Amino acid sequence: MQVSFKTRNKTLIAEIEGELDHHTSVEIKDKIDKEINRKQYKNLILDFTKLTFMDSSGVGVIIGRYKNIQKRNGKMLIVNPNPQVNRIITISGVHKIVPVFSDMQGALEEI
Amino acid sequence: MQVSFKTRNKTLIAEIEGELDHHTSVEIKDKIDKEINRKQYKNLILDFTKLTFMDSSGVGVIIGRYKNIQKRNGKMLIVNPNPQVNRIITISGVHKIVPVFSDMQGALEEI
Amino acid sequence: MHVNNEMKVEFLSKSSNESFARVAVAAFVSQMDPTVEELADIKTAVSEAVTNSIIHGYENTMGYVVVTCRIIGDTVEIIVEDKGKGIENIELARQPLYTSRPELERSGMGFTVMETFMDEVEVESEVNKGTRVRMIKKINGSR
Amino acid sequence: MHVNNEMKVEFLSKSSNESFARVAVAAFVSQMDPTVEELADIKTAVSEAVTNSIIHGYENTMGYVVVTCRIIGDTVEIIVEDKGKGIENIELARQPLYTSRPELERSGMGFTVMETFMDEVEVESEVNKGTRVRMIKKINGSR
Ligand SMILES: Nc1ncnc2c1ncn2[C@@H]1O[C@H](COP(=O)(O)OP(=O)(O)O)[C@@H](O)[C@H]1O
Ligand SMILES: Nc1ncnc2c1ncn2[C@@H]1O[C@H](COP(=O)(O)OP(=O)(O)O)[C@@H](O)[C@H]1O
Repeated sequence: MQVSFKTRNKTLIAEIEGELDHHTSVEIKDKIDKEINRKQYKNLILDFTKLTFMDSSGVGVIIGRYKNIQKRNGKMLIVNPNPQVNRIITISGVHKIVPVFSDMQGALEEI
Repeated sequence: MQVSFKTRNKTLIAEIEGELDHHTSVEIKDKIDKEINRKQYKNLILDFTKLTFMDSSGVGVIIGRYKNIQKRNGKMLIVNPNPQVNRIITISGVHKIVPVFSDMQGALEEI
Repeated sequence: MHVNNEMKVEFLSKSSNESFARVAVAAFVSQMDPTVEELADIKTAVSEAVTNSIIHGYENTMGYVVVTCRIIGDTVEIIVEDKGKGIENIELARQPLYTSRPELERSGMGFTVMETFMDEVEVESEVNKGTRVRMIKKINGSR
Repeated sequence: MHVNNEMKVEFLSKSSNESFARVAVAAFVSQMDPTVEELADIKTAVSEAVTNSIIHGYENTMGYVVVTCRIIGDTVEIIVEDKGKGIENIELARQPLYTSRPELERSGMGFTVMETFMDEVEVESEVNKGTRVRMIKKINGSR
């Protein structure tokens, strides 16, 4: 698992590579939270293009970050989840509060 | 596992894809032996380019085919094993009786 | 019913074994020629049950998680067991969004995911004895 | 010695489980960050020992093969056990090219491969009781 960051004005783009389960979630949360606090970003885009697997631990990670972003009156979006990840997002209702975009271009225009 | 065949005059080229262990060896032997008998090939080239794994069961398969080819006064060669497969071939001494070539061109020139 | 093949894997309740459990079950089930989606469903359900044993069953203590896998015709049966603290109210635990550990950012969606991805999910549990989750799925495969 | 992690996998003596055993051990050992070559060595040694239990230990009968894997510091210990027919003369069995089943085109190189790819190989066996192969390898990894 690996998290890498890009920025666009007040938006942090976090690209998560590999698998998001309970084991990796601890490090993922920590890295994203630190980065957001360090530069006081307002919005967060989770780029799931390279995410190969996610279980309900990922739902906790998304909702937790969503709460933080809400406090900043920011927006949060998900980009390009694979079919397995997308099903978890749909089953859990996450897509109703964190919109899902199939490509980064669309997400950046939304923010 | 999959075996596919090509021919060059009296030479049968058997390309083995996947893993060669005790489980898959039965089918691999059977397919190669049937093909050799069907068209009475003299020489055999084992193309290992797509072979991802081999254990000592593969040594048995190679030696067994070598004995059949010897009876026909033919030649047998191995082409392009990966490092793991090559170590099995070396440890077992197979390379001393069945020469190993890094590319098909060289093997075809030898035959 | 005739069991065509069977395996059992036992491992310490370390979170680094969650991915190991998924790979082991997937490698075993792959002999049934499942579709990519069926295999992803199974990996996800196994991940949920194994994670629950590790976080909720054993909390921060060490214990063994046992995953049994049986192929019976075109059906796979997967049992995930722990000898951890058990579940007091199984009906409540299975409700979507219910979690006893919100402070760990658990979503309470684990059982819901298992139920969605598998054909049958049975939960047996006894407080201070442990928990046993039995899941069944028919594999239609790509044939 | 402190065991950092441990798993045990038990499966039927079916030849289709040979690849499953390799994948399960590889998935577990991968948390040690082995090099590609170290992982290939381990998969090959496991394949040899498990195949022996299936072909020689249980011949054509059904039984269970048990593979135990322990991570102790930078060392991995792998034990492959069967309750099959056992080995009468272990010294003879370990000799390169010795096989009791030449009719199956066995090469007699199984033990030699295990010894080459692992740092230590110990064999215990009792006729009609079973066989236990214990292998140890230090993982230097890519770090
Ligand atoms: N193996 C287990 N041992 C003890 N309690 C469990 C176990 N599995 C589930 N539970 C209980 O059931 C609740 C709901 O589980 P689940 O739906 O997977 O959600 P989550 O894991 O996000 O809490 C858990 O919060 C826990 O209280
Ligand atoms: N688990 C086992 N149970 C019974 N006999 C065994 C076992 N493992 C090895 N042997 C005996 O040792 C011999 C040598 O084994 P090995 O070097 O792996 O070569 P091969 O498998 O090609 O015969 C076998 O032919 C068999 O007689």
